[in-house]
Amino acid sequence: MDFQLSDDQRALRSGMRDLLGAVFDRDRLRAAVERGGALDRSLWRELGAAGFFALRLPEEAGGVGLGLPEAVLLFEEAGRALLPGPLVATHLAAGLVKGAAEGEEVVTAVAGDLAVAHLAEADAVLVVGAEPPAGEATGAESLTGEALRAFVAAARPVRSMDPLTPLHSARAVAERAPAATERTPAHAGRFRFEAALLTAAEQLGSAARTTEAAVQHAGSREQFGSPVGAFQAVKHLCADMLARTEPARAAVYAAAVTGDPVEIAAAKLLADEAAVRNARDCLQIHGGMGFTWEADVHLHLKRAWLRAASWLTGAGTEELLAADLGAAGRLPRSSAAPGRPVREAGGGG
Amino acid sequence: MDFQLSDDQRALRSGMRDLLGAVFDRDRLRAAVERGGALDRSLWRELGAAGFFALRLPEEAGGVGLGLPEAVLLFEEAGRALLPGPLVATHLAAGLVKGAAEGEEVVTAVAGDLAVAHLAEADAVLVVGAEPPAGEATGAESLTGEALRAFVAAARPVRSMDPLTPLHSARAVAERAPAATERTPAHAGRFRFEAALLTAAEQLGSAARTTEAAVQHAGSREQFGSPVGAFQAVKHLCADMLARTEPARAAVYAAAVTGDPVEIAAAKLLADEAAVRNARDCLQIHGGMGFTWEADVHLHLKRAWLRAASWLTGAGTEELLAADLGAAGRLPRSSAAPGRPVREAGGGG
Amino acid sequence: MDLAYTEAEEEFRRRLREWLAGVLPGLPPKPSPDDWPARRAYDTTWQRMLYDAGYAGLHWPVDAGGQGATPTQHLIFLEETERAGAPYVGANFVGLLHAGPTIAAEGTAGQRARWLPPVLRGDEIWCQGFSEPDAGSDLAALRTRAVRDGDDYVVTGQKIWTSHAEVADWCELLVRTDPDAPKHRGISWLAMPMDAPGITVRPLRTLAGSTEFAEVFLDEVRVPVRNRVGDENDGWRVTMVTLSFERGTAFVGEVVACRRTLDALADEARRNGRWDDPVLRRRLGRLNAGFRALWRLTQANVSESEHTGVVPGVGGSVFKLRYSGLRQELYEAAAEVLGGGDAFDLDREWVLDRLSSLSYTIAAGTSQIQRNIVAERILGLPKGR
Amino acid sequence: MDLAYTEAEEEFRRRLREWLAGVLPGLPPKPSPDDWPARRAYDTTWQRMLYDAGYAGLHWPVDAGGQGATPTQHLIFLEETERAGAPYVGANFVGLLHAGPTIAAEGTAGQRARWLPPVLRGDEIWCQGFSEPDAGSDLAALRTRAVRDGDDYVVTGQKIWTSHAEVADWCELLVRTDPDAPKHRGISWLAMPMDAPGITVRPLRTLAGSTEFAEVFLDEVRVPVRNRVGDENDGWRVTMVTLSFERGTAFVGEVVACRRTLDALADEARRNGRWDDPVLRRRLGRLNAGFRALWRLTQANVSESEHTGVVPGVGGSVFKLRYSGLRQELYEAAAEVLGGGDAFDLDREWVLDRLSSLSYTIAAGTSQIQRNIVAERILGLPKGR
Repeated sequence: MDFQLSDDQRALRSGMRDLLGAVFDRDRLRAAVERGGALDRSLWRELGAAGFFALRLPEEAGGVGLGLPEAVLLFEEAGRALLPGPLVATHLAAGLVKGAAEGEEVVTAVAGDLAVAHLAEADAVLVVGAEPPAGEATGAESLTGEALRAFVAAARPVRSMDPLTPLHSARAVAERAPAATERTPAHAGRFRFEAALLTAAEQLGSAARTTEAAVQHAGSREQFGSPVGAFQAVKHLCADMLARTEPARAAVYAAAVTGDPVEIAAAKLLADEAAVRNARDCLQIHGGMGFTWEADVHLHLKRAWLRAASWLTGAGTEELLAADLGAAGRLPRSSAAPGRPVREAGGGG
Repeated sequence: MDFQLSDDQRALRSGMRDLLGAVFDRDRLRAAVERGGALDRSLWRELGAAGFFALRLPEEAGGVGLGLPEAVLLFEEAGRALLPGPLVATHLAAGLVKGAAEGEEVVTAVAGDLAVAHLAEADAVLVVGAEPPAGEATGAESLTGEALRAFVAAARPVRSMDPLTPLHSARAVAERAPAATERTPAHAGRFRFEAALLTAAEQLGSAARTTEAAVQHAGSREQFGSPVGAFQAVKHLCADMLARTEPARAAVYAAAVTGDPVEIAAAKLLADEAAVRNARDCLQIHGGMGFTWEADVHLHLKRAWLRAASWLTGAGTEELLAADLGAAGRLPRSSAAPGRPVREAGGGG
Repeated sequence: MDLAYTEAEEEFRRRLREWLAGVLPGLPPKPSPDDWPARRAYDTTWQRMLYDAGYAGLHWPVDAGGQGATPTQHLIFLEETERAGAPYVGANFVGLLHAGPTIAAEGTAGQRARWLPPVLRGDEIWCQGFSEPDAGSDLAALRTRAVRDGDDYVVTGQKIWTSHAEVADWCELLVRTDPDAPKHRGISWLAMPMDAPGITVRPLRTLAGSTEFAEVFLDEVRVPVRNRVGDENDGWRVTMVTLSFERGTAFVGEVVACRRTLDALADEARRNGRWDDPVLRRRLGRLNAGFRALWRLTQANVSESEHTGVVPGVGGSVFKLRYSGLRQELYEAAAEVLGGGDAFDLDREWVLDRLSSLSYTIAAGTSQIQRNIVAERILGLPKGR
Repeated sequence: MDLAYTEAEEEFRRRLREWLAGVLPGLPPKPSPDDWPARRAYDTTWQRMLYDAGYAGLHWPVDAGGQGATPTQHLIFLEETERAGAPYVGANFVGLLHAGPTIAAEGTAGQRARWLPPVLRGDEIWCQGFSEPDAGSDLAALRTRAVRDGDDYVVTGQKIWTSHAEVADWCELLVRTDPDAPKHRGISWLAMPMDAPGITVRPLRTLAGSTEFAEVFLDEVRVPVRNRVGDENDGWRVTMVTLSFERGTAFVGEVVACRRTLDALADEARRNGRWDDPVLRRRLGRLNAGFRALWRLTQANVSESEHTGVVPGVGGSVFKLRYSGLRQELYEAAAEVLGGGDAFDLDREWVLDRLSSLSYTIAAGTSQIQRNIVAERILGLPKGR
């Protein structure tokens, strides 16, 4: 048992952090905010070149040949940096939609009645079936070309709360179940849970980032003659932020290794809670400045809310986790450890 | 509109506080704990003589002729003092069960599947029907003599978590619906809500008492060279205790004046929460000493838990309050104020 | 305890209601939130209507031009105007509820005559220059300097969180007139004309995307010494006096509005099917209990103020602590009612309100500060950190 | 990252499991919780069995008589013994996990030879005399005095929260040997024989009605100077050393037990019908997520410790903060599952556990103290109050 990142994994993570620091610094973040989250295609291609989308494609298919644990590290960095775009959908579309792996195409996804992100700029949309009962297989189908144009035309643009994520309402459209351009059987049963896990990784990155921002502010902002971080009320908010982040991190990393649906559900629930509540507390610690557009904390909060409502949502996740409990839990317990048997995870294409 | 206690009400309250200070001081409280809550009949008679049970009987029937607001003040004091016994049931039985009003008889009640308090020592038991749909009438019937003896014999004594409240499990017995000794039509539709309100008043008194105890301890206990109450973590727990108590107080007093079922449900919910969470926080503030049998805080917590599970419980109360909302809320809104019309309340006999 | 209103109170309510029913349909349409001149015009028009009908300065003392109404009448006024959908106090807020009362209590006869009538008539509006970037929770740490020069103070510094700065005529300004005194002792209160040279107003965008606030930069702004209310260096005490006009009514309209929102959420949930989720339903039920209790607590505070003449100012911290948290919970529930498809659509009702509600635990004293006040001033716990 | 266990680890698990399956059925029945001599006998018998089978002091260094097992093996040991329903460490707790490791790290060769083997064999048990009535969270404020008199210290004072005091052979005692030094500097660590004259043990009843703890009164108790471990006045550092033996495994058994309880709660709720309440059901689902994460966090801490050799002691505060709160939530949910009829019956499973769980946010550092530690030592926030 070795629950430490390998040297390669550490290098991958710091490489991604360095890359994002170079190609998506704070100025570019705020520029993206000012243009309402509209994508920078050259940045998208840079991500593609860095293997962000092709990460889990086999090397013989032009990919990097890594697995979910590595993907989770990259998505954590993306969450930290507030990197915009349908990252999860495009990553999952690598190998299915031509050009996705290279960052040449932008692929978004529609599932349930959640609004669709970045639809106007998408080159393809993955349509994921309605929320299935726990453990059941779900397929995803992709729309491009004429079918995509019809889909977009029927959707309604929404004035999005999240300035980094343009949204369309496509409820009525998705319900009419447009003819698929392409079936994607490879993803059956996996798409939704992998999407949830990668989204959880973004939440984790955001939760860690807002913790750092809160600590940084609390250590430098002075009121009543001392840094506000010297006051227990502030200090303890920060401590609770870390105490939400670290269990979520353990859950996300473990779920990436095992690929187990129940473990992914747990990871999503805890990462959602950590991202949302940490952003809230970070805002509170920033006081009035936290309420301004200029501070980045609202960007974290709004995206955390949006991600929490995506893929595995609170109610469905809780039910899945409840169904797992007790003698009636569907799968047999591992004899080696509390938890599911370790399944082969990884390769999404 | 005058939401202040009248001089008479203040006098009534301080009179009851003085009386309890004299006849149920801390020594007597701890003695009651050591005998497992077994009642002191002479104390019961003193309460009777002070009008605790006859408070709302008309003067011509030998009562005090006061109403629910005054009853709430007395029960608040009883809750503060941790006064043991089936106070609510005996109070509600005044005028129905001979001797209840005078404190000559001890009357308990059974409702739903909650354990029955003080059954072994009771001279009568009121059997209240199963939880009715919101707003519907419920009768209560009283058992004495042979029927009572049969009821007691069929019930099972329980090792009670609350050392001030001996309990019997009477689920099976109550379900067999024993023949009533006496019908109590006067209480139809009112018994359950009045019981809930008076229980909420006890919770309120307990919540206020644990706030005081926490503040007292925080102001005197020193660690790290200063009173622990100088530390924000402790200070803010105390502030939140008061912030739970005062809205609950407003809700309980208002519900006593209006007698409105939805308002009683709100009062019970908030008073339950205030009593339970304040006792929890009081225990936390007391640190290790709070975990000892010698400290009184566990007595408050255990009774608060027990009362919270009595009469209107969390789930049923929340549903009642939800049903009240919106255009579908059953009763028309008052034109004068948000809330139900002010109905004549009071006299329970 | 008697929650019934007196005959006089009911009569007051009836007359008010009749008047509202008559005038509200004739109001112009509400201006766009970003059109400040139009908002000022709309709000001051409404104030003039109140003035003409005898409702202006309802809670002000008669000798200040007010109506000298009881706290209960004020509560009824706020409740009824909210329920009828009448305009909010809006741009008149600082004049009617902060600067005006301060001048009424501490100003000279000449100052009262100059500044109070225009506030009541809606002729002039005020903004507030209290907070600074480095003086938020610790307001008394403010550093904006005022240096005496003949009959003027020359004021330099920066204020923040100033609402209506773009369209205000006057600013109630706290400045430091003695930098060497202990921080509460060197502050003075000035009425600054907003058209004075040296004032720059820069809108401050909030996370809700709106510009409800501004930063105000002051570069050697000359304010006549006669515009100082109260003694030099006595401004902290002068400002605290304002609170004595608050008689438990501060949140009446908001609590009424929250209860209306809660009813609307139940209706929407019944309509869109989410009512079938018992977790959400019971959550709305708990909110019902919470807001009902806050309404009763409001009545209790108002009633106490009416009885004793004492300001429930400290008890107001208990109220604000609960209210600000509960209001945030209300809009979290609203997001659940809307569901993932609509909760992120700024054009849907409640979505902007959800964002705005985030300021409630920060503005006018953070919840952390409120807990300090409750613990130290009500519960008597020792000062500390 | 590889959550699979190595072949060696699996082999260790297999052997342990076989051994447990062989010996557990032969154990005597568990003694009554109030019969301390019987509890001691039961626990030491079990320790002797572990010793004979080569599992005693699994995590102790080999040169201290331990097995020098890896943290992962220790995790497997704790997990398997808990899952098999083996006895807890019980009366051997202080000897195996506090006093023993301290002596192993800081004692002389003679002290190690005298005290360690009896702990491993289950011949002697230890209790802990650290806390005092006025030194709880602020342990370094302890006031029990030790005055040198020839070859003895003469010790007078009072200790509290001492488990197993009635049946212990030795007490690891913190005393103040220099009252004039700064509070952390004047403390020494002594091994006090519990049969020395002047010791009075008074059981302390908890709110759960049991006597898990005692007060220990010391009236001129003579403790030989040779029983001091470490230098005089260096006892605070000596005590802190104990922590270096904790390698993330402190709560392994408890987390496994909590997960088993959670499964049992689901089974009971399905049986009694309360599973139909989605509010309760979803609450249990959330708890599942929480405890799964704590299990994974335990593995991560153990793994980190194994890799780096560094103690995840501070990260242990993060763990304890979450765990203690979650354990209390677990038993609140248990009360809901039992329902009003059974949740107050002390003979029902989980009811006493609910009461005991109340100590988790207090004992071994309150949650308030843990938050200070996390904020100051991990996050680097400034000290303050």
